[in-house]
Amino acid sequence: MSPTDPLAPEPVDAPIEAPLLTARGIRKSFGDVEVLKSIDLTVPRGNVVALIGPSGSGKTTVLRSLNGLEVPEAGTVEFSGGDVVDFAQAPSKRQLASLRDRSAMVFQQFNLFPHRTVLENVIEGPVQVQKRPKAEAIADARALLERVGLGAKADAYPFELSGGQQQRVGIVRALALKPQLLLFDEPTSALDPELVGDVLDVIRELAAEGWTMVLVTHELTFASHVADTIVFMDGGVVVESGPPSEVLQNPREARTKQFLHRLLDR
Amino acid sequence: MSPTDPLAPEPVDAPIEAPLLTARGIRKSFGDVEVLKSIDLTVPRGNVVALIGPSGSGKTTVLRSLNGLEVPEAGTVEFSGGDVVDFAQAPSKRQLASLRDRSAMVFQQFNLFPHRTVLENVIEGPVQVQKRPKAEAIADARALLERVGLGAKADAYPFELSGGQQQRVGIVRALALKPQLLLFDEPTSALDPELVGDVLDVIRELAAEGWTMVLVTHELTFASHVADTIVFMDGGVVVESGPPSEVLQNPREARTKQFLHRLLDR
Amino acid sequence: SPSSTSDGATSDGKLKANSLAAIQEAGVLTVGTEGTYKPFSYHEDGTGELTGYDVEIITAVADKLGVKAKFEETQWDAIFAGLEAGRFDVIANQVSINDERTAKYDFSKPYTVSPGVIVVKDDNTDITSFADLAGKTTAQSLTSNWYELAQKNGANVEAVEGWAQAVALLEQGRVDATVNDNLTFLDYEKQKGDTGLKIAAETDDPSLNAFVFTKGNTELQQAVDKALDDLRADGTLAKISDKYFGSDVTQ
Amino acid sequence: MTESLWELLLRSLLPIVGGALTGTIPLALLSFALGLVIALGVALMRLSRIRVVSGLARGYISIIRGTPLLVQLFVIFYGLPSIGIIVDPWPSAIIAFSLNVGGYAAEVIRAAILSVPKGQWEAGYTIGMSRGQTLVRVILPQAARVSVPPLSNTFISLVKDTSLASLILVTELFRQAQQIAAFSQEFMALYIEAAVVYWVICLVLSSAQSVLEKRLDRYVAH
Amino acid sequence: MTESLWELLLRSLLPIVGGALTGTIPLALLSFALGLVIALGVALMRLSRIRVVSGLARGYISIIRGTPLLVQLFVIFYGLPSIGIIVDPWPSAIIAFSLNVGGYAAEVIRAAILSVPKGQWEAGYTIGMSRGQTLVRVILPQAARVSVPPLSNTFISLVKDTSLASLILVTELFRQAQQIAAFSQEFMALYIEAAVVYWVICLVLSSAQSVLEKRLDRYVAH
Ligand SMILES: Nc1ncnc2c1ncn2[C@@H]1O[C@H](COP(=O)(O)OP(=O)(O)OP(=O)(O)O)[C@@H](O)[C@H]1O
Ligand SMILES: Nc1ncnc2c1ncn2[C@@H]1O[C@H](COP(=O)(O)OP(=O)(O)OP(=O)(O)O)[C@@H](O)[C@H]1O
Ligand SMILES: [Mg+2]
Ligand SMILES: [Mg+2]
Repeated sequence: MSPTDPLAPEPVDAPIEAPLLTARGIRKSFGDVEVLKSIDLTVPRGNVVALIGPSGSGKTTVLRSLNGLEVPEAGTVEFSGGDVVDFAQAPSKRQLASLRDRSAMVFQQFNLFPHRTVLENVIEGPVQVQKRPKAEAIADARALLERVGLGAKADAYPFELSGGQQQRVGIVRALALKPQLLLFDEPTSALDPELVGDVLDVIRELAAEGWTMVLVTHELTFASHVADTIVFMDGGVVVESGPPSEVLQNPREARTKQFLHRLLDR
Repeated sequence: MSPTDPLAPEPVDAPIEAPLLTARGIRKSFGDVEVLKSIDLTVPRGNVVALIGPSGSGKTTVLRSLNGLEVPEAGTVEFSGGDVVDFAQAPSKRQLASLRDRSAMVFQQFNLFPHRTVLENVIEGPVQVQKRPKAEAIADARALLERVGLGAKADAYPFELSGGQQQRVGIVRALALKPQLLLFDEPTSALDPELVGDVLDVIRELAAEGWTMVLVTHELTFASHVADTIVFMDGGVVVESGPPSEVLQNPREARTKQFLHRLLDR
Repeated sequence: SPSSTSDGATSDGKLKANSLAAIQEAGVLTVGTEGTYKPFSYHEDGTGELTGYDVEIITAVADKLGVKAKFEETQWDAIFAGLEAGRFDVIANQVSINDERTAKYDFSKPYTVSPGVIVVKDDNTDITSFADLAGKTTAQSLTSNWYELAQKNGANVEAVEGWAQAVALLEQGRVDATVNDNLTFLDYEKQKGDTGLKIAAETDDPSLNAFVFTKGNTELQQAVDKALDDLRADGTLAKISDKYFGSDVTQ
Repeated sequence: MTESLWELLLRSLLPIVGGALTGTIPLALLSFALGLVIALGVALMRLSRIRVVSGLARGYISIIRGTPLLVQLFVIFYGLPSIGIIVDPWPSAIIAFSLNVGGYAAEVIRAAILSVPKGQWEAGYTIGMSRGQTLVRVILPQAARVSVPPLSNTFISLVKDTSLASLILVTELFRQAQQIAAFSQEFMALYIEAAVVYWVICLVLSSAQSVLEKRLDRYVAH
Repeated sequence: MTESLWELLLRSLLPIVGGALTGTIPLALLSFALGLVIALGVALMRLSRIRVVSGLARGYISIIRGTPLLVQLFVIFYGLPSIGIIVDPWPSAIIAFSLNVGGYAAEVIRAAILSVPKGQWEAGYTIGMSRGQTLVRVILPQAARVSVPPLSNTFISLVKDTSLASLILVTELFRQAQQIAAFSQEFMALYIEAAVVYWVICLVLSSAQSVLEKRLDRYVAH
C-alpha cells in the first residue's frame, strides 16, 4: 500500500520535454508600488530553480503568485498539461485551486497547525482535501516522516519540536500532497544556525531524487550546489539567470556582483 | 558639552592591570536542570570576549547572570573597584542594580521601546535613571546616532526602521549609558542576512575604540576578527577558551572541533 | 383599534383576544399582578402559593364569570405594557384610579377604599398633617399615586422601589416620612410587631383601587362589575377584606 | 417575626436554588449556546469584504451593545404583539438573551479569528483547502483558545442578567428571592442570599473555564 | 390623552437627556476613572508573587464578578447603615460602580500587562530602571494599547448599568424615563426612547474609542 519510495515524486503523463511550469509577464503592485514588473520564469521538470536577490526585490511575491496566494494584475501561469491561468482575466476560484493542487509550499515560518500533532498535520491535506483513505494516508505519512528522521515524533505537537524539526514536518506536509512542484520560501532563515543543516540536507536529497522545486534562499553556497538554475532578482525584475557556474561565479551584471559581494564578504 | 568622541568608553579609575570583570563559579539551574555548572570568566579591560557554543549550552544564561537579569544559585561577580556580588548570599536589590549600572546589554530581539522615538529610546536611561540634564543627554544621543549613521532617524519610531537600524539604535541606547561593559547576545541573529553587515561594522568599530565587551555570536569569521578571547561552551561548562588563533584555528578539544565543523561546513 | 362587534369578535369574525367571549371560550381569565406586594399580591410564606387580598378577590370574580383565574407575575414596569400587549386580560394589583389612567384604560368598580397615611418614626413630632410635608423628604414608590400626593404637598420625594425600601430609609433616618396606603402599613405592623413607626396623618379623601382593562373592553368590564356587585351582595368581599384587614375596606 | 432570620434564610435556600436550577441555569445555558451560533455568524459577516454585509453586522452589534437589555426584552415580549407577533415568555427570554450574547460574543469571536496568524490561512490554502474548510478545521480551533476567557466573562454576565427575565414572566433565582423578600420584608438578607447563590454558580463556571483552558492549551508551550 | 405620543416623546427628550447629562454620564465617567485606579492596583496585586496578596485580589475579583451589581449597590446603600455607616446616594453609587469596574477591569489590565513582551521589562532593567519605573514608563503605555477595546466594553456596560443607581435614589436617564412612563403610562415608548439615548451615548463612546486606538496605534506598523 505504501509506495516503495515515499520521497520520489509522482510520475506525470505530459511529454518529458515541456517545462513543468511556465510563468509569463507577471506584474503585481501593492497600492502604488509595482513590486513585480513583468517576471518570466520557466521551470523544467525535475529542475531546481533558486531565486536570490536583495530583501524586497520580490522573490516571495513571485513564489506566492505561482500558487495563487497572491493574485497578480497581469501575466499567465501554466502547468504542463493544465489550463493557462491568465491573471489579467480575474482567474476563477477553480483556476486558483488548480494551481494549488499542483504545487505545495514550504513556508519560512513553517506555519504548521499548532493544534494538530505532527501526523495529523501531514495527513490533513491527503485526507481532507484529496479524500484519500485515512489508513493509506497515515502509512504514507509515517514513511515520509521516517525518511526525514522524525518517525518518533509522529504524535508530538509542533511546539514540542525544535525549529529544524518543525521545518522538516513542513516539508513532509508538502510532500504528502504528492505535488508536481515544491515551493520553498527561505525555508531555513527562521532557524538557529546549527539547525539549518538538517533542513538543507533534506532539500538536497529531494533534489537528488528528481523533485521539481523553486526555492528562495540566502544560502548561496547551498544554492550553488543544489540548483540547476539561479535567478537573480532586484527591484521586481529578473536581472540575470542561468546555471550557478555563471550567475554565482561569473555574474555579468554589476548589480549581481554587488549583491554577491555584500553577502559573501564578512 | 558633548564629548569629543561619543564612541569612546568612559575612563575608569582602577589600576589598568586588574581585569574589569571577574566571574567565579557561576551555577544556575532551571527547575531540575543545571544549565550552568560552575562557570569562570575573566574580562580584561578593553578586551572583547566572544562566547560561542551549541544552542542550549548556556551562553545567554551566562550573559544574563553578569548583569543580574538571571540570579544564579552560586558564584560571584566582581567589577574592578566594586563590591563582590555573591549570589550564594541572595544579593540585595542594590547589588543587582550596581551590576546593571556598570554594564549595558544589547538584545538579540533589540527590545527597543516601541512607544518611544529613537531619540527617546536613547535618552530614557541617561535622563530617567542617571538624572543627567536632558539637553546634554539629547546632544550626546544625537552625536552617537550620527556616528552609527542614524542621525536622520532620531524622530522615527522603531517600527519605521529596518532590523539592522533597530539593532544599531539598541547599541546606541546601551552606549548612551556610558557603561564599563557592553553585553551583546547574538546581536545579528534576528536580522536579515544582508543587514547583518551594518551591525557587525558598528561592533567592530567599538572594539577598535577600546570598549570592553562580552558577546555571544554565531558569526565565527567575525568573532575571529574582533575577539581577543574566544570562550567555547557546551552543556553548561566552558570547554576551552583562548585567543581565536587557538580555539578557532587549532581547537584542542574534540567537542570544539565537532562544533566548528558543523557550523562551517555548508 | 379594529372595530369590535358586541360579542367581542373582530370584523373578520375571529374572536378578539381579551374579549369576554374569548375568555369564556377559553375558560381562563389571565390576571397580571406583581406577586411581591404584600398583603395584596404575594406568596404564602414567601415561597408558597400566590395569594393576597387582590388575588382572592379576582379569583372570586373569575368564579362568578365561570372561568378560572390564571396569574402572570411581573414587575410594575411591565404590568401595563403586558395588559396592552394582550398578555393579560386584567390587572389586579391595587391600581388606584386617577386621571392619566382613566384616559388610557377602563376600570372596574373600586374594590378597595382606603385612605393614604403619612408614616413617620415614633419620635417625630414635626409632621402631623399633609401640609407639614412641605420641605420634608419622603420616600415613595415611583409608580404609586402616593408619589403624586406627597409631591403636591410640597415634599421632596425620593423614588424607591417599594414599601420595604421606603421603610428601610425611614428607619435609617434618611427620609422623614413615607406616604402609603393605610392597609400596607397595618399589614407591616401586624407582621413586625413593634416597628418604631406611627401614622402621623391620614388623607381626607380615600383612594379608590380597581381592576384595570384595556380601553374599550366594555363587555369584560361590565361582567366584572356585575360579579363584584354579586360578591358584595353575598358578603364574599367583606369576608375576604376581614380576613386580611380585620375590617371591610371594600367600600 | 416568629421565625428567626436564619430560619428564613435556610427555608429560602431551597426555592432560590430551585429558581436557579429551573430558571437561571437552563436559561443561561440555552441562550449562551444559541448566542454563540449567532455570534459566529455575525462575526463572519463583520469580517466580510462585502460592505453591506459587514455594515449589517456592525449595526446589529452596535444596537445590541448600545441599548439596555431590559429594553430589548421589553420590545420582544411586550412590543412585538403590537405587530401581531406573540411569543411565549421562555422563547422570548431565550430570543432576547441569545441575541444579546450574539452581539457581545461576535466581537470576541471576530477578534479571536483575527488573532490567528495569517500564515495559518495560507497553510490551509496551500494544502488545497477551501476558505470554509480552513475556517472550520484550522482557524476556529485556534480561535477557540483565545476566546475562552472573554467568552466566559460574557457567560458570567449573562447568568446575572437572566434575572431580568422575571420581567417577562419567567421565574428564576432572583425572582424567588424577591418573592420571599416581599413576604418577609427582609429584602437585604434575601438579596445577599441570592448573591451568594449567583456567586457559587459563577465559581463553578470559572472552574469549568479553567478546565477548558487547560484542555485547549495542551498544544501550546507553557 | 390631549397630547399625542409624539408630543409626549418630544417633551420627554429634555428630561431624559438631562438625566443623562446630570446623572448617567457624570456617574459613569467618575466611576470609570476611579474604577481604573482600583483595577490597576488589583491587577498588580493579582500579579504579585506573594500568595496572600494575589489571593486577596482573586477573591475580590471573584466576588465582584460573581454577584449582581444590584446587590452590591443595595449592600452599600441599605446594608452598611446596619453597621452604622450611612453613605449618601451619589457616593454610594460611585463606590459601588467603581468597585465593580475595578473587578472587571483588573482582569483586562492584568492580561494587558502580561501581553507586553518580557523583553520590555528586561530592557527597562538593563538601562537601570527599577521595577516601578519600568512599569510606569515602559509597560503601562504599551499595555494601554491592547486594553482599550476591552475597557471600552466595560465602559459601555457601565453606562447602561448606571440605571441601577435609580434604585438608590440617584436620578439618571432611565429613572427619568420611568418617571414619565409611570405618569403617562407609556412604558414601551419611553423605554425605547431611553434606549435610543443610551445608544447615542454608546456611539459617541465608540468613536472616542476609535480615536484613542488610532492615537495609541501611531507607533505600531499597520
Ligand atoms: N502585502 C503587502 N503589502 C504591501 N507591500 C508588500 C506586501 N507584500 C510585499 N510587499 C512589498 O513588496 C516588495 C517585495 O516584497 P517580497 O516579500 O516579495 O520581497 P522579498 O524579495 O521576498 O524580500 P525578503 O528577502 O525580505 O523576503 C517589498 O517592497 C515589500 O515591502
Ligand atoms: N527561563 C528558563 N526556564 C527553563 N529553562 C531555561 C530557561 N532559560 C534557559 N533555559 C534552558 O537553559 C539552557 C541554556 O539556555 P541558554 O539560553 O543559556 O542557551 P544558549 O547557549 O544561549 O542557546 P542559544 O544559542 O539557543 O541561544 C537551555 O537548555 C534552555 O532550554
Ligand atoms: Mg521574502
Ligand atoms: Mg542564547
